[in-house]
Amino acid sequence: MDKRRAQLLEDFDLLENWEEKYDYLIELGFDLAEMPQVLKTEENLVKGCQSSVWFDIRCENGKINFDADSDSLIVKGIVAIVDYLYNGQSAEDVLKADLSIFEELGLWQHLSSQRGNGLMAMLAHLKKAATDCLSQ
Amino acid sequence: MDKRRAQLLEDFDLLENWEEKYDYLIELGFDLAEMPQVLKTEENLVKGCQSSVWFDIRCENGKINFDADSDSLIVKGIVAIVDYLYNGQSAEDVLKADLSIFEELGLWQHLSSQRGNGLMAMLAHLKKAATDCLSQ
Amino acid sequence: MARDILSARQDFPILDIQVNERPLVYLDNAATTQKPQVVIDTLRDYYTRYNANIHRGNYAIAYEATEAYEKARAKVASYINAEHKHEIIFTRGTTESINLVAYSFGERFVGEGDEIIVTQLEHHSNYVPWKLLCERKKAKFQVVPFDENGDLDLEVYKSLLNEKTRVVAVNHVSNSLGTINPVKEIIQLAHDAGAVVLVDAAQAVQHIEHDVQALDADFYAFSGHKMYGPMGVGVLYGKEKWLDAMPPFLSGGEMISNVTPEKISFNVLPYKFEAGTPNVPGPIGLAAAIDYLQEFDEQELRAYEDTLLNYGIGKLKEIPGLTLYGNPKQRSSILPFNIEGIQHFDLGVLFDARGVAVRTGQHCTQPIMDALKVPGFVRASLALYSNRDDIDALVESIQRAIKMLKGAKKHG
Amino acid sequence: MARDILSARQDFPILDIQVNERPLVYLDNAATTQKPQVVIDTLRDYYTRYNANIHRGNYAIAYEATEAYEKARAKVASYINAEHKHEIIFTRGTTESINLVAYSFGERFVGEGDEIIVTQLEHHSNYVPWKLLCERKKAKFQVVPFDENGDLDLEVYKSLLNEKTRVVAVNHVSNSLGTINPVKEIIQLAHDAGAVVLVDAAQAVQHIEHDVQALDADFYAFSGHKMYGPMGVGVLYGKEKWLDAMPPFLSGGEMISNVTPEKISFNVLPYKFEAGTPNVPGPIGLAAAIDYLQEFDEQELRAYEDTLLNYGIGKLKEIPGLTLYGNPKQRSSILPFNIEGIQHFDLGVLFDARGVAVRTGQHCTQPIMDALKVPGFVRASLALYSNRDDIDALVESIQRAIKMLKGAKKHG
Ligand SMILES: Cc1ncc(COP(=O)(O)O)c(C=O)c1O
Ligand SMILES: Cc1ncc(COP(=O)(O)O)c(C=O)c1O
Repeated sequence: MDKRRAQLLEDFDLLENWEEKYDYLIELGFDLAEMPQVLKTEENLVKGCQSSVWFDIRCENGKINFDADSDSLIVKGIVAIVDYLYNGQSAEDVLKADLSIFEELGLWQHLSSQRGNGLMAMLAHLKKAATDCLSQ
Repeated sequence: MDKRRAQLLEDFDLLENWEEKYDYLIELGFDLAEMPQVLKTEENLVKGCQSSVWFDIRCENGKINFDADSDSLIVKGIVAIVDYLYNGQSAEDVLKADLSIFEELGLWQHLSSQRGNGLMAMLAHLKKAATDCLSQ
Repeated sequence: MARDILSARQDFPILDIQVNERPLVYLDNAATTQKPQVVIDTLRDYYTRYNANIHRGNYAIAYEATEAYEKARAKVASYINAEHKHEIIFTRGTTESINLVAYSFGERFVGEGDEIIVTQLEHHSNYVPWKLLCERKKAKFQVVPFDENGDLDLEVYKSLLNEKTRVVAVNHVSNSLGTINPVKEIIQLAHDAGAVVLVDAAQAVQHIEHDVQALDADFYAFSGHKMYGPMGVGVLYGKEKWLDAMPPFLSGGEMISNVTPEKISFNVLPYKFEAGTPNVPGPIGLAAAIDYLQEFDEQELRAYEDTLLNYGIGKLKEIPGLTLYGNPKQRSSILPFNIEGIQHFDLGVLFDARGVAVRTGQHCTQPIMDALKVPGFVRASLALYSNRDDIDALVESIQRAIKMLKGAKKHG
Repeated sequence: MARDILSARQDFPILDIQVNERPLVYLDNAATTQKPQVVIDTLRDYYTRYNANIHRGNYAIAYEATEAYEKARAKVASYINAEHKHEIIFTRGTTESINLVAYSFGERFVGEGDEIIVTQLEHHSNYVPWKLLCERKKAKFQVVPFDENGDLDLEVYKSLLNEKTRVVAVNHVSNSLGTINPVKEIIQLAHDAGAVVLVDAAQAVQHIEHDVQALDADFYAFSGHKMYGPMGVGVLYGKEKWLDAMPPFLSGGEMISNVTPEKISFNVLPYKFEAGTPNVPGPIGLAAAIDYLQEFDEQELRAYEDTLLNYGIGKLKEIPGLTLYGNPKQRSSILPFNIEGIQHFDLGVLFDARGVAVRTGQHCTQPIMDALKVPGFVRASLALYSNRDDIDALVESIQRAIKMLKGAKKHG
């Protein structure tokens, strides 16, 4: 996970300006595995103020697996980072997850000031699933 | 009345600073004819926020006469100016009264910002008496 | 001589900053406007020279602060042509002004079975307080819809008005669609039915007519921060007869004349409605903003803003896949749009990368979004310092964003 | 290293001005404090660099403004040691904070036959809202008297507390007498009786302890402008469990999560209680004031202010004919007095002629005046930049005024 973090930071560092960074985020989003339409249920919806995120989280052999998508391409890029860092990781590792990577990427200001952008909610969902997973 | 106005302005002009001006005002107050204690009734009270003024107004032969007093020596000085300018004047002249003299004396800011200092109320009382006097 | 409007830009220091290595293109003026140097200086002057609590101090800086505050009241009164200066109540903003009326007028004059009419074009601040009042008082909440052009349906309005209608609450300019509503007619009709009208002028007072007596508005609310004044000051105008008849809203210092454990009596207007220490430099800064606005010729200013709006509309309409919302009979300062297949939030974020600031989302007008059946849209909004370069930068940003987002899609 | 308190004076530009050809001696700090340069600069920086409406903008200056605003919330939370940052609600001032609780908590938790206890030492802002709530709800209004020293009579308080008591409202420091009330004990007793306590900390938060958890206060209200911050910003702290259970007060933009004609749902804390565009630079400036305050060592600062207060008390007591009001067990920053045979208003006016600014009158505490049977008095009040020169100038002004007024009397 730490290697992936470092990789992301390095990639981002190469980008010259915000337009390029968003471009990169959007590309990340497109590389995200497609979420099966049937999983985009009301129940899996994390409603943000300006964009929606769908999140289907499963506990499989002590590991957290999920599918996710967003109607916003930028948010989808962020979802892709969460996916890259945490999908398929052990419940223990997911429990330790924090948002500092977004701070380091310089994305935090953008995300934290968008009340209800869903990132905090996403993380809360993941951690809850990890807790449930561990107590099974 | 205009002569009296001019006299006041001239006197005030000679005073060097606010302490001297207040000193002068206080002296004016002491020169004011004493108000008979029996006239200091609830009815004659114009209650300000921080000081009280008593005002007994009478219409006599088309002229406005009054006795007045205040518990504040500074306000009493102001009452003395009102007295000097308007006591014994014709109802017509009193009706034309305004507060511009206090502006010219530089006292206006002090008085206008003291909400309910009673000066406006005093003037209103005088004018009402003058109107009543004329319609008798 | 009135000033040249194109020279206004130089008075706003923030317009010189760089954002993401590009000059700021500020097109979120309906959310809040920027402040001219003279307003910023007025605040500094206040704090460095005569900061004091007002109305009760008998010392020099308190006199000066009180006088400046009360002169500001007189200036606002004359700007909106109120009959009396004590009809001007200073609040924090439009929202507080409207809540004051909903609580205080509502307390005294609205009861069970009464009716209140709002419109589907309202900002939440002129919708929710009335809805909650209706819930408290078991009154009926009625909503006038708008048509496909974004104009209010006056026939429905007329049919809703009846002798039970107590209040009609309507904005003069919609912050989402820019519709200029026929408030004069709306007021006339309401008065004929015996109802009072609150005009939400948050988006109007800085752009179009602002004469409360000509409109015959009973209440008129707006925010200083949307008209080049400081944050944290707003205005409620109310006709003397209503304000006199209404009970106080907030209570405490300043609004009291006598207090004993048995009985409280209240101060006269406007103090009755200004409890507690006010934001003293707020109104003083607002007065400076009004002075500033009046350096320009008002008719010229309106013509300038209209021409610029039409330039923007023309430019946007040329963009393939762009939907411009609303086509009202009269529109002020607002450009609401979406691009087919692109999420509005993404547009906002990408514009920002080029220094272009717009608002995206629901604009606190969910009833409008529900009526249009969209989750949100982009809103660019103009001010007196806006110019064609701003519009051109917006258009360029839209084109870039389309390229990035659609390009990615193909590639993905 | 903490700064030398005597160096504070240089940070306040207004203290350099001349009034009536003499240097300003500002001793009306309980009415409002002056602002250090850093607070004034913070406001200017906001308006020239990142003025924007917050929470919903997705562009750079909106991010910056939002972050600064929310960081200010965190700073206030830590200054008063709140458990959660969302327990901090920004208001216009103490008065609005208290009204919010009286309306919203009162709406939900106070009914007919319930009881509310205030004290005879309260400012009107912590007296009138409760009295009016009692009138609206047919609840009983109880007042705890103070004794000849200006201390609350705790025996009476205990006898008033019972299972019907819903709210106890008390100030930590009296703005008229300077009494430091034993709020910790008052709160403990109230909690034992099942009542909640609102602490009016308007005169306390800048001078004495300010730890809401140590006090176990349910609500805690204060004003930015009395603690070196800007005008137009105040704070309401409330325990999460109460704020969660309370209905919203003002409604409109910002505090809404969903709006349809049928149903409104509200946002989470703290936004539920912050309707409309806030005074964005208010909290940001307040945070700058807190940072400034924290340049000094708090214990040192209290000791400094106490020593100065005692110096003032000693000097005043030497003046023949002077009555100093109250002699409470503990006193903070307030010097209330009258001179025999001289009207308090006259003293204030004559002091001003020498540049000395104090307050005269009732200080929004008519119940105190009624209890003391005086129409009003002079109040000199201290801040961190006050010094012995200020006290000496005050004493000299008193002596001059006595000479002028009594001299005139003889002569007259
Ligand atoms: C003890 C006390 N409570 C409440 C207030 C009211 O504060 P504000 O006027 O800032 O709302 C004050 C100040 O005037 C005060 O001294
Ligand atoms: C039409 C309209 N009404 C009311 C408001 C609320 O104004 P404020 O947030 O300044 O209280 C706004 C602005 O957001 C608005 O555009």
